Amino acid sequence: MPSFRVLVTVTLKPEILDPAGQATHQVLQHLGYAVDNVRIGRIVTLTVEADDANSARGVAERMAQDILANPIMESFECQVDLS
Amino acid sequence: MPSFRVLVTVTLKPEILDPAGQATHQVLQHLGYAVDNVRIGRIVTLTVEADDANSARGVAERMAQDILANPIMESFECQVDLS
Amino acid sequence: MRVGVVTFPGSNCDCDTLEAFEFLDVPTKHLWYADTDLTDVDAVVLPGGFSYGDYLRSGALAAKAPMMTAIRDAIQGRDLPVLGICNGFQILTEAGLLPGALRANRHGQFRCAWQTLRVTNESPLFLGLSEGELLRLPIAHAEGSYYAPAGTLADLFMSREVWLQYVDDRGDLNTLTNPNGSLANIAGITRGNVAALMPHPERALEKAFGSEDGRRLLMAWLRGLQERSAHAS
Amino acid sequence: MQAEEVGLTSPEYMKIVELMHRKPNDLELGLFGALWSEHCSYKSTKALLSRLPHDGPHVVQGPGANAGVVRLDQDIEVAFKVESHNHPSYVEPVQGAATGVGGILRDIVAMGARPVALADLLRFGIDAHSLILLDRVVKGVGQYGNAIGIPTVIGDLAFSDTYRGNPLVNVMAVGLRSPEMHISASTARPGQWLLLVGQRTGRDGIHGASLLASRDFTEGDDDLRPTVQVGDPFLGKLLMEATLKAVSEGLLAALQDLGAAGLASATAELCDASGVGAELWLDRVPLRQKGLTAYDIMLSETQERMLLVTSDENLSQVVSIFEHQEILCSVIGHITASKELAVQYRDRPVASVRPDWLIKEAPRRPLSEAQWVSLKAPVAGGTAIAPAFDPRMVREVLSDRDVRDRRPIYRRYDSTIRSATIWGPSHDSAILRVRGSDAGLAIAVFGTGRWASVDPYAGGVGAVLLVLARLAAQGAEPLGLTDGVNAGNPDLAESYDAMAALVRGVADAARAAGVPVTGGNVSLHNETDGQAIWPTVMMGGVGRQPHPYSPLPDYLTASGDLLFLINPSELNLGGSVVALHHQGMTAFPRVDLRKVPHLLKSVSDWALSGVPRAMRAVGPGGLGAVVVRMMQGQTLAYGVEMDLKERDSDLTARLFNEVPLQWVTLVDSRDKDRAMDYWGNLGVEVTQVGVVNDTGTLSFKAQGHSWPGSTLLEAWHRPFEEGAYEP
Ligand SMILES: Nc1ncnc2c1ncn2[C@@H]1O[C@H](COP(=O)(O)OP(=O)(O)O)[C@@H](O)[C@H]1O
Ligand SMILES: [Mg+2]
Repeated sequence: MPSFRVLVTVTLKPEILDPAGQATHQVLQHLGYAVDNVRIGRIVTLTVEADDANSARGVAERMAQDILANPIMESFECQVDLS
Repeated sequence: MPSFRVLVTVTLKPEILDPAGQATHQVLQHLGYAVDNVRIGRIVTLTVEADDANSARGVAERMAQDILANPIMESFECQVDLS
Repeated sequence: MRVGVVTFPGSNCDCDTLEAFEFLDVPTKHLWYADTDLTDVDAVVLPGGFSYGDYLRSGALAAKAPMMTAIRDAIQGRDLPVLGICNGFQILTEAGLLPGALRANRHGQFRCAWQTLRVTNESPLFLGLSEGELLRLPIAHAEGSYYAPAGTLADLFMSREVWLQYVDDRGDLNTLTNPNGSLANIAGITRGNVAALMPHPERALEKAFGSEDGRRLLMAWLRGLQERSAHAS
Repeated sequence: MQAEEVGLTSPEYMKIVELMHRKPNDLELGLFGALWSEHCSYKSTKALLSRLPHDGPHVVQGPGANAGVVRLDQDIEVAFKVESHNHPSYVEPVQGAATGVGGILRDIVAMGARPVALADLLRFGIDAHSLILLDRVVKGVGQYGNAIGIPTVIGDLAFSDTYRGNPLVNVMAVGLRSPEMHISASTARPGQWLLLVGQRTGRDGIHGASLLASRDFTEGDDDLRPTVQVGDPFLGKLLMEATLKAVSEGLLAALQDLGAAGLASATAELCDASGVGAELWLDRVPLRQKGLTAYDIMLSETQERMLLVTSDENLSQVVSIFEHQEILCSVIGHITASKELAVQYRDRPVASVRPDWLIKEAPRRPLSEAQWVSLKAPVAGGTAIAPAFDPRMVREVLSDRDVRDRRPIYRRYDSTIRSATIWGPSHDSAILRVRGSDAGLAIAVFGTGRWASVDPYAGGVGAVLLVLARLAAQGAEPLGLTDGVNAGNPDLAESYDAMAALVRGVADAARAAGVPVTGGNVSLHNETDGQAIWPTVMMGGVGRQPHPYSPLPDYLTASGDLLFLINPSELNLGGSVVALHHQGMTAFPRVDLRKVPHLLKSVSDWALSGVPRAMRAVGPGGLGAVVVRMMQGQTLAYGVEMDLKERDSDLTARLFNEVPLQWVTLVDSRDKDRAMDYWGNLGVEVTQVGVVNDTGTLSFKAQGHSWPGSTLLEAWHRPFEEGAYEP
């Protein structure tokens, strides 16, 4: 079975407070960077065996929903490549 | 000045142990997902004001080098879009 | 001899550390992260805690504080002695003032426990702590797993800068008594006049708290300071 | 908007119209909905709770404020309270638990006290999902407590399937203040400024108070779930430091934390307590996102915010303290003499209500004397029948989740920060030194589970007595108690009665012991699909520990010492681990409350007399579990030879009953007569139950059983994922 490289990007929903982003923002500003809207998310990379890219994406999305993201505060995006 | 959306992806270098990735791997395996090489990184998104995309990328890279990633154990990639 | 203790936003062992030195009858000065004035301190302690909530990476945000720039200058300019405890260790590595990095504990959890340590190399920074001596100190951290690339690690050992290692109660190194997955069980290192450790000596000043080895360690550091300043003058 | 949408009934709506002489607008209705909710108004329990004993010689502040306060000595006062965060922790365990810790800490800070200790009291199911929730909750407690730098020094944990859909996450916080730090929410005066400090307001947890806490969870309610509140211990730390600094410099006229129902509840409570009105300018509230309505702003439960009141004269100093820590600090209104809470947004009035309508006029369930009396009625059935003793029971009990070692939990909490913890979570009570005082602080906690399942009254009594027994074992003088009541839907007679009987038990035991209950919390509607949890009370007690630097050991210290059981109980296994395993749920024994003060005093004096070598109160797992736990000390050098006169089922009942007010104490064999005289003179029964030896083994002299300590500890150390040994 071919193996696929899956990349799941998990970000806090926009309305959810992001204390880490906030503190990082504060320090970046102190250092003189003109930045805004700093948010910190997670990126999970893994390889998965599947028949084809489509089913790999299906698995990725199930995993994201199930485990990798917390649906009540986070959203996710999956990207799938042949590895 | 135009504003750019910057995405800095920070990942642990391959030789660095990733306990969170390992724990996630275990949980996924328990649930029957045929996955491997689970690694967890960080993704920092922010907006930055800059003259053009090139200088926005420059700022992003400086921030990443300076603070967003720790070169001893992490590598990073920057992506810049007009916001 | 005056010891400065820095408070970063979110530091939470700063008061314990100040009190520890007061308990040892050492004059202290409370330093604020946003200031840069180090003129009347002879040594600086970076205390434990959660500077900036340990967000992003522990120590990463505090490492950028104006006070850290001043400390870097003073290390380069006048060889300022610095002691980092727990978060202080993390800040020093993030600031590049000590080699290596502190990663998340291998088991992924915060760990609060009593831990036996061995003095691996005698250091002039800690007068009276002799090689092989065992210390019992509390640890309390989530990101205390020391890491350095192979070359750096070898250098640390070669140059006798590996200061403290996690050991079992008999003083033996083994993976079972490694509380966090540190490379080579490293708990503390030194470089030049800078030293740092993950355990908390300021919490072990009196027997009633479980051990007075923290007092021994801090006293050794103070004696080291005195000796070097006597030598210099 | 309809009354039901904010959780109000139609009679309640009619009462509002009557009070206002007009119909409320949507925002006003929302304010009533939140403040008249169970969570804010205690409508079902206020009358009941008022029956708890509140007064005592050490009480500085009883119930009604953000936390109770008792006096440790001339110069130091102790603020303490327990708080629940059950529903939020079920929805999002890490953040739910974390914000629970943050919330109770701000209650302590709102009393002008510096938090010095936390205790977590947890109840979970035993299925795989519950154990995951436990892991996440523990992570959340640690995430906040460790980062803000307050040690978690003690806790309580028990399991039962009853908590599967409604895990309980209660946290107790303890703080210290000097009497000069006295501040409250009741001292605001007209002309003073209202300041909101801390986090920017977002749409966090809106409707949390009115709906989430007032409803029972049913599958498919996802859309009603509020936006998850995220805790920020970093900002929490800065906020705590700045607030305490402002208090210590005498710059604040009044202080109130923002908890359930956010700004609505904080302003209403502050105004009502102070007997003043206020004008609020919501445009000045710093927001985290665009598009928030006045309703959102008033009811948001964004964490890490405090409401300050200060005079014009002190305003700039207060502002500069917060600016120094880079904390947002905004004047959002001023105190008026009008008795009106007038809210403006976008430069026009959007609500006008009287604070006393929101607070004092909240509907309350009455409690008649006859009802109060009936709560003590004995329960029928549920008598425990002791099974014949089987040596395998020892490991069965030690490995029960309610008894086994809690280290996997508490090692994830920083218990030594602040350098004041002399005894931490491996003991039955925590002991802290108190800077500036010769006395230390003893903290003991215990919550019911099995004990209140059949006879809630007996369970409530038992929880109070075990907390006091643990303090007494250290010779600590009890100063006050706090109670977290967790139960089902109060509108269902069965759930209400069970909860009320539990409270009556707490009241009777506390009154009998002469120890006041100075504050607490109630969490109702812990009910899923019509199934209520066992009524559960989480008790916390604080005591004055006269010799903090030399606690009386709770482990074996010398071979040859004699083991005594103080006040051996009747042979009643009711509600115990063994009864549960062998028979099912049975009624916890009722204790004769008349002898409580004498026993507690005698034990406390004994602990201080210098005669005993060690002592420990009997609790879950009974005498058997206590003896094994006393074996483990530093090493396994010592063992115990037990010499019990009971046989067969009586032996089971002797070893494993969990009746409170029993203690195991150790004395040097040369002090045997002194010990017998001491207890004989006091008329308290004691029996010798064993001798300490140096075998590292537990043995039963008459029965010929013996277990190496390592075997016993292996059972006791069983991981939480695994079930108990089955004989
Ligand atoms: N079970 C209880 N026993 C005693 N006092 C209680 C109990 N529950 C609540 N109280 C008291 O009622 C008051 C209001 O409680 P609560 O709304 O939880 O306060 P806060 O919003 O400050 O946390 C407090 O003074 C609290 O101590
Ligand atoms: Mg409050």
